Amino acid sequence: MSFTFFLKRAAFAALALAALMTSAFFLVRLTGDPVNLYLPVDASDAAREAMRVRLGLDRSLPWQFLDWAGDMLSLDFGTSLWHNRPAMDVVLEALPNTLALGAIALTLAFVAAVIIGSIAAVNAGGWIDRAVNVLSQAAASVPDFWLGLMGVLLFAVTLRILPTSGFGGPIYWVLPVACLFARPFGTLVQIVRGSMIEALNATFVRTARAKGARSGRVTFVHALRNALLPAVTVTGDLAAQFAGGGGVVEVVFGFPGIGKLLIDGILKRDFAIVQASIFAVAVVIFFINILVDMLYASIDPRVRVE
Amino acid sequence: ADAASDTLTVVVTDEPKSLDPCDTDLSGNSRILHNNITEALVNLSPADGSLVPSLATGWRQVDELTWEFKLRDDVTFHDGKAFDASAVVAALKRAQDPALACEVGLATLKGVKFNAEVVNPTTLLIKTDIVEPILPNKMSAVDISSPATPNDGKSRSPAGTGPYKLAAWTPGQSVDLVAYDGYWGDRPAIKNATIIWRAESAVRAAMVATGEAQIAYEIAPQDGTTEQDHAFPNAETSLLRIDAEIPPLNDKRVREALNLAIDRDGLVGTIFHQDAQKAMQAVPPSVFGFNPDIPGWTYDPEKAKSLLAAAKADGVPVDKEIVIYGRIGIYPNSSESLEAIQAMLADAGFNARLEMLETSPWLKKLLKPWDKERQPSILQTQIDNTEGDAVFTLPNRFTTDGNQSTIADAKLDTLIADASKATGDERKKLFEEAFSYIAIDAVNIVPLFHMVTIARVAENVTYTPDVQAGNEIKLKSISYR
Amino acid sequence: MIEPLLKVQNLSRHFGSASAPVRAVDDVSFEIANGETLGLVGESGCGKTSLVRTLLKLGPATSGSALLDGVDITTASGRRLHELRRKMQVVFQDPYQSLNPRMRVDRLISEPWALHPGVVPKGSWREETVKLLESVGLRAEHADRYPSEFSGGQRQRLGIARALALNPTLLVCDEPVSALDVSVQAQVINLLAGLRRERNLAMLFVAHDLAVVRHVSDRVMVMYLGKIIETGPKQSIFNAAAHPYTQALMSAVPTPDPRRRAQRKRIVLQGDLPSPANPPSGCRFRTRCWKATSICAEQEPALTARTAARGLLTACHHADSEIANEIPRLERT
Amino acid sequence: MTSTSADVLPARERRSRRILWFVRALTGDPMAVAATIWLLIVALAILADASSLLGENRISLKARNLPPFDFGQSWTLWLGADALGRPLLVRLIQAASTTIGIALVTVLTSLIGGTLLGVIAGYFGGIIGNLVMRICDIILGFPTLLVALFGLYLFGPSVGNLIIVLAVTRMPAYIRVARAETLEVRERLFVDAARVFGGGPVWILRNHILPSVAPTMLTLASVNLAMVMLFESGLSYLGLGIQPPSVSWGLMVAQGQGYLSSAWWLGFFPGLAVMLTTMSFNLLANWFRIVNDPSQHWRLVSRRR
Amino acid sequence: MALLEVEDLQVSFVTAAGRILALNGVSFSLERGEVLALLGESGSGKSVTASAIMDLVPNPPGEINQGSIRFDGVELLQLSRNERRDLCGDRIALIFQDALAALNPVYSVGWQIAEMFRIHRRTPEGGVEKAVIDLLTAIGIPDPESRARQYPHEFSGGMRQRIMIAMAVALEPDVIIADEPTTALDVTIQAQVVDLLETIRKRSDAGMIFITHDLGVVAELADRVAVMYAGRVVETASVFELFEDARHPYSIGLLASQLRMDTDEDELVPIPGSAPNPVALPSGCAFRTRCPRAEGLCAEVVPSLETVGPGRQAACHFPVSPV
Ligand SMILES: Nc1ncnc2c1ncn2[C@@H]1O[C@H](COP(=O)(O)OP(=O)(O)OP(=O)(O)O)[C@@H](O)[C@H]1O
Ligand SMILES: Nc1ncnc2c1ncn2[C@@H]1O[C@H](COP(=O)(O)OP(=O)(O)OP(=O)(O)O)[C@@H](O)[C@H]1O
Ligand SMILES: [Mg+2]
Ligand SMILES: [Mg+2]
Repeated sequence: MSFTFFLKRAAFAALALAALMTSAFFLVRLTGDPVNLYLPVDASDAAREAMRVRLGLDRSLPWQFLDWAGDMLSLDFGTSLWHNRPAMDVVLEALPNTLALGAIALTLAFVAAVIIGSIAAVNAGGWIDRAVNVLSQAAASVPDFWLGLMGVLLFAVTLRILPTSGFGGPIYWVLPVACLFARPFGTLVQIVRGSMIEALNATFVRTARAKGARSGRVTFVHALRNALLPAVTVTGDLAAQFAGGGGVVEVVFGFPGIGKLLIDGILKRDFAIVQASIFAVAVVIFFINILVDMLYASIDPRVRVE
Repeated sequence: ADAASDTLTVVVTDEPKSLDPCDTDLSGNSRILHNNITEALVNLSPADGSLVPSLATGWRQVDELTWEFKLRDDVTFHDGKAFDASAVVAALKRAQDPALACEVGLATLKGVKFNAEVVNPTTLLIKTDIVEPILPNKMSAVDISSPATPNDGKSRSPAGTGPYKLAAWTPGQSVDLVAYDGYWGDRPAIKNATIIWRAESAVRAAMVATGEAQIAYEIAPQDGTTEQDHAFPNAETSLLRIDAEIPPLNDKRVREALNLAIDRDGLVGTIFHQDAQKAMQAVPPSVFGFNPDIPGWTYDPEKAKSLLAAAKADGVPVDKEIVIYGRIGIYPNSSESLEAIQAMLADAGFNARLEMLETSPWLKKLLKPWDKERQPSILQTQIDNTEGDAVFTLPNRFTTDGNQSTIADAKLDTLIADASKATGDERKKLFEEAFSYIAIDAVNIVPLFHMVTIARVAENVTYTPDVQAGNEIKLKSISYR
Repeated sequence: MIEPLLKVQNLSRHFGSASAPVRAVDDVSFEIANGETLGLVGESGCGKTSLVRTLLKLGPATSGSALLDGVDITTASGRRLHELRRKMQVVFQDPYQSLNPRMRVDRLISEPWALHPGVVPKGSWREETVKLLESVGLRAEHADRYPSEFSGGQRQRLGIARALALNPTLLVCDEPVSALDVSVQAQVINLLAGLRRERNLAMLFVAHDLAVVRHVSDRVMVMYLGKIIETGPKQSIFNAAAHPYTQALMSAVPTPDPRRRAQRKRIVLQGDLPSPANPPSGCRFRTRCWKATSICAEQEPALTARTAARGLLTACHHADSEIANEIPRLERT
Repeated sequence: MTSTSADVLPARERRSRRILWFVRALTGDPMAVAATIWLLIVALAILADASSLLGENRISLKARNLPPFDFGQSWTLWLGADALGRPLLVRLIQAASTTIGIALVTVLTSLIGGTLLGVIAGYFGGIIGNLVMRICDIILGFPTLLVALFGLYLFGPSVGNLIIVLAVTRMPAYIRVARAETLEVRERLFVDAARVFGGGPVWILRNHILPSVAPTMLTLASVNLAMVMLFESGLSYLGLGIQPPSVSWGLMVAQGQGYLSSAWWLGFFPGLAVMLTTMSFNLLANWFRIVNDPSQHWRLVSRRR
Repeated sequence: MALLEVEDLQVSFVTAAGRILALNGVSFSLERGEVLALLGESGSGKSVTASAIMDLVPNPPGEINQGSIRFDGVELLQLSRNERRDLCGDRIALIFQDALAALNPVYSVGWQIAEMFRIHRRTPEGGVEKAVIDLLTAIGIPDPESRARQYPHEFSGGMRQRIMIAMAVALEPDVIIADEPTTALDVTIQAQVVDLLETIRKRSDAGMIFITHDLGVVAELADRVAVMYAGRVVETASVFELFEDARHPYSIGLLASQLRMDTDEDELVPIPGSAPNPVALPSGCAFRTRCPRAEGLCAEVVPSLETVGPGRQAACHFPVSPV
């Protein structure tokens, strides 16, 4: 991918980001005023008004917007009401956790799905295929939060081999990763299996057989690379979703990631946090998309034409 | 945890919002700070609510508007600054600084101007602009932080005089405390304490079971059934606030019927913990001004029906839909309790609909101003009174000007105003009268229970939570067996 | 002189940006008289379909005009276009794609009537459908089936029946038999020839198979890279073609007679069709032409009569020169 | 050549043959059979509930958290009772109507809206098309959960709003697919043919494009049905979706979370129901795809020999 | 003994509509250095025959029910999977109709040709590279070094087909099976490709099965012809005999319906009707419903492939008598 192409995309993404942030600005403000949440119920009206003035919420929305836009341009995302700290600091603490969690779960899911999906496709119609099909459908259909709760019940509360929740060493990652793994895994197996079956029936695979290639070579050299594209696309989409946080799963496990931060931010009307998170997530998604495109081009030369 | 028996892990519901000593009105903050990191001039006795010395050794009322405090002289803050009268002056000033919007200033100290003067390093005068008969009680909520605490924003690294100092606050994960070597009082048995937070009661309970934590607070009743679970009254009273201005709820018979329709005995021991006390008024018995003579409501759906019928005969629109506004997670099982109550009201002939709200919209319903055209409603709420005096409960909720008050009754207004200014037995009598008036004449609440909190304590730890455990973890009183 | 049915003048169709256009059809002029069949041949990608689509107003003309009965197709719109559409119908190449697989035959055939109310009253649609089906050799009960239930040849008959529904005066056939099986091709060609006779249809018959064109056309037009390089009556083209490309094209068609394979003189062209986005200068065929000289690179040959053959117009500088005996064969490596 | 010219069957016969083929194809896939049975059970349960055959399920605090599999009790209590003593089975059935009802209405809304918008954007392109696609991009730029959070906070968590929010967040997927399909179908020869006959845009959209796009959209919808159910459950779990006293499977899991260690069945069964139903929809969608793809037919029939 | 002998081959497919006998007893043989044209309409089973020889019949849904395929005296159907694979590409090569689909889109053309050597030979890498360049040069690709690094989509249709040919002949196989290698090409390109194929084949004196439905190409190229109809070989003859003196009514019909450039006769005689539905083939002779000579017997007895002259056979109860 050429540099100018990258710049063009970046410019386009910046425009989209501006639109996104603007809509986010108005949307969060429409969710209501944080003042009541941040003052004791017994606080006086004067105190409430004072806080509104302090936060600039007394001014008309267009003025607030201009102010905010100015801050944004100087990359000032404001101070978190709840954390009493610069919002971007808080976001940047949470983001790596989420990214690590998503990356681990997705990588595992992708690798496992490619292997298992390929095996199923090679044995299409056989009992292995059917077993894989049922298993992956189940994995694709399981609500992640429920899986999390049941995992806690079984492994933490009953068997006591894993911690219930929290954040720390590798052992704390097992259950959250497992929960986030399930659905991508199920979906990807289905996709790999489908595109592998298609690839295995493609004429070029028949060519490879006619050339005398044995089944391992046919499957993993000729068919797989062609079958990978849809899986990469879906993984990219999933990665973009995960960048927004493992949402519910993070809540279940009290995992300090961006998803939990966002949900808390909205519950607590912490505008700065919400906006900073959206910004950070959008930037991450931009890079994920670039990465996916690069992967795409390296897998399929037909995509290289800009 | 057993290996490092000088370390204790406590699990609470939420991460503290700040660790600023002037925010100790938030229980999440004060649990970590109060009497662990920072201390106040006086403490309230958990037994009877009486005042006991803390950083102040003695106090007296000099005149109507002036109190004098004698301070300890052997105390230093965690940051090495000496504790003296000027530190108290600074802390009090900081707590009332409108720019900081301290919780203590906005709630406990609200409406009164406190001016402190240094007499000498161990003597302090506090003057008020109006009569403040319970000034020492209020001072029990004002934690004294080091004079070096910055004034331009809330602090995340408090320095106090308490037995523990802050070791680390890892946002999103934990707050770590370590025993302070220079503490003026007895050395605590536990050297290191870690406070972590989990939103789910079941998880918190499980963590003590699995050894991930030694103390877990706010266990839901269904989990709080083992030997390790201790229930303690937490100074909260749950109730339903009736919006008595909107028909049909403006008819007293209808409001009485609401009270009669609820089977409090059925709720206790199931949805509410069995140690919860049926309430007749808005404050628990430990509060100064509590009226023990108010009769409790008995469950009598038949009578409720007949009251409704009578009201209906007089043209009261009793069939109008009444909304029950609940708040998600206000206490354990809060929505179950309202589902049950809604069913009970329906059985008694009410047309009630339940609406569960998240905190922010719920606050909109709780606080004035309200829409003129609003639907008749009752609102789930709970009132806490840790300061131990009725004045912290009544004016805002039951006077015409109160920002959460659904009642506008001149007689009650004067009663409460007089009581607030009075002292001693007079004060007590007037407050009792006010509570009785609310419960029997005004009937604008459906009192439910004086609530309990359940804490789960690991078997190898000695700790018995008391009535103040909702707001403090007295770490220095805890030890391993 | 009577006006021709279709008169195309300097018609061009370019794709892509104006700065670097793909000249799919470049400055093409021809005429079709009433009842006449004009065959159009050319290699894949030479612009046949683009020309057809422009004539059918499925895409805009870049420049030039095409008058059908005196009305310019390229500028017509609204009612006038709608009227034009009645007179001019099309049979597409791919019978599998040109019939909506989700429509039953009766609906497919009556679609033109629904769009042109008044041609056939709704009450007699069924009757007329059956008549049309029978005229293309299908049966009445076929009206209730879906296209997928027909064979390729039958589908192409459906396509023809539908094209005839509005009783057009000009039928444009874009490779109507290329996708069909050998034995079926003959059926469809016979059908088209018969219909043409019965209805006095004028046809523009596009194909890349010279044998097919030879069978149906009165006149033939050869296209190369967006240009018409030779045109003339069938006899002249097939017996006295003067353009090297036409000659090569004809010699490349294999003859189904094994006895003759030894004596055949086959011209095997070198290389592929150049890109229409960047055509060679001068004569477009020069890059593959064995007669090419320097003039071919400099000057574009005009389409004019260059030999004695009756009515034959050729766009080649060397049309009359006799260097054709140096016909190359593919190098044997 | 796919000719079947030999014998012409009357329409009715062909239809019944087709039905027969569907039945045969279904029995060729045991998982699809299982999925069908499960969905039928769910549908019957919903019907029974709607016609109030199950009777009332009164709160009975004495029966609070009654454990499951006590077959001595009335059958409604075989899956235990919930925190208010209501039979869990009956609650599950009530929740089924909400969960599946919401999923159906949502999918229908986004299917119709998304298809129309996508087809229009694809067929006309230009400014309208671009505008539609850019709005899609923005919606997709927000994490899905966030759009839902915003929507529900803005408009309050009611069933209607939940449906709107879910439909809006799902709509871009439909728009994109419908647009892509339209771009492809638009170039098909039969569309050109219709234009040569004089068909205008509306005619072509209605008679050619929409019917051609429909099968893909329906497949997408069937997969989305499952996704929406999961999503609604997730939102209800966060306290944003269905509010008590209404009940949905997701909400039941959420409420069951408080009883994780004291009454596991409260959260277990509704989660299981979500999973089985989602899986059934997915399996059937899968099966449907194979049935409609002749190149995969052998999967369904080969084992019948 | 012939180089390749196919006898009574039967292949079936399971489809939604029912079981299809794609091949219903196909027999023919191929000598070394001979070009055998497999002629027939679409769906007559030409490609399936090629697949069966190359062990490419997808299973499921396809299955070889009976028959034998002998190559160089070895019964292929009795070999193991991997033994068959080793033969393919090395000694028997296949060229597909649609080169764009048949080349792997994600690997460079050079890589795909080189793979032949990697699979079957232990040629050192440098040698492989050289061999690839030589092959590309041989098929007339200009600038072979850089073209070898390009991908199939960067080539024109004719070039792609030539690359397919290069790949097939890379190891100088004994038998080349070309499945309609020119059908998708223009006449001018078709001439290029046919020329190339003949040149290369002659060089190694390989036998070739040339699958087509174009009588012109057959006349140009073939030594012998096997005409297929509905999964059977209905006639085999030398190319001259077939064009001048076909015996089977279907062969005759096919010849009559062919458009030709060399005669001016105006009326084409198509075969009436259309190809039979493979699920419900007519009883007896599959062609009888379209056959002008059909009689009662044809509906009852399937005609077997009988010798009707020296070196030629026909499957017809009432073959056209010799001229
Ligand atoms: N929509 C389009 N955009 C850009 N280029 C096009 C378009 N349609 C056709 N072309 C180009 O115009 C040229 C002529 O194409 P056209 O389809 O008219 O050829 P043709 O003679 O009909 O070929 P064939 O025999 O393969 O049908 C080709 O080079 C093609 O790539
Ligand atoms: N994978 C398959 N599944 C089902 N049926 C098949 C399959 N492959 C081939 N057939 C059937 O076998 C028969 C013969 O097909 P084959 O491809 O050999 O025809 P062909 O003579 O090569 O035709 P064409 O000229 O179109 O290539 C056809 O009826 C076809 O439908
Ligand atoms: Mg064309
Ligand atoms: Mg074939």
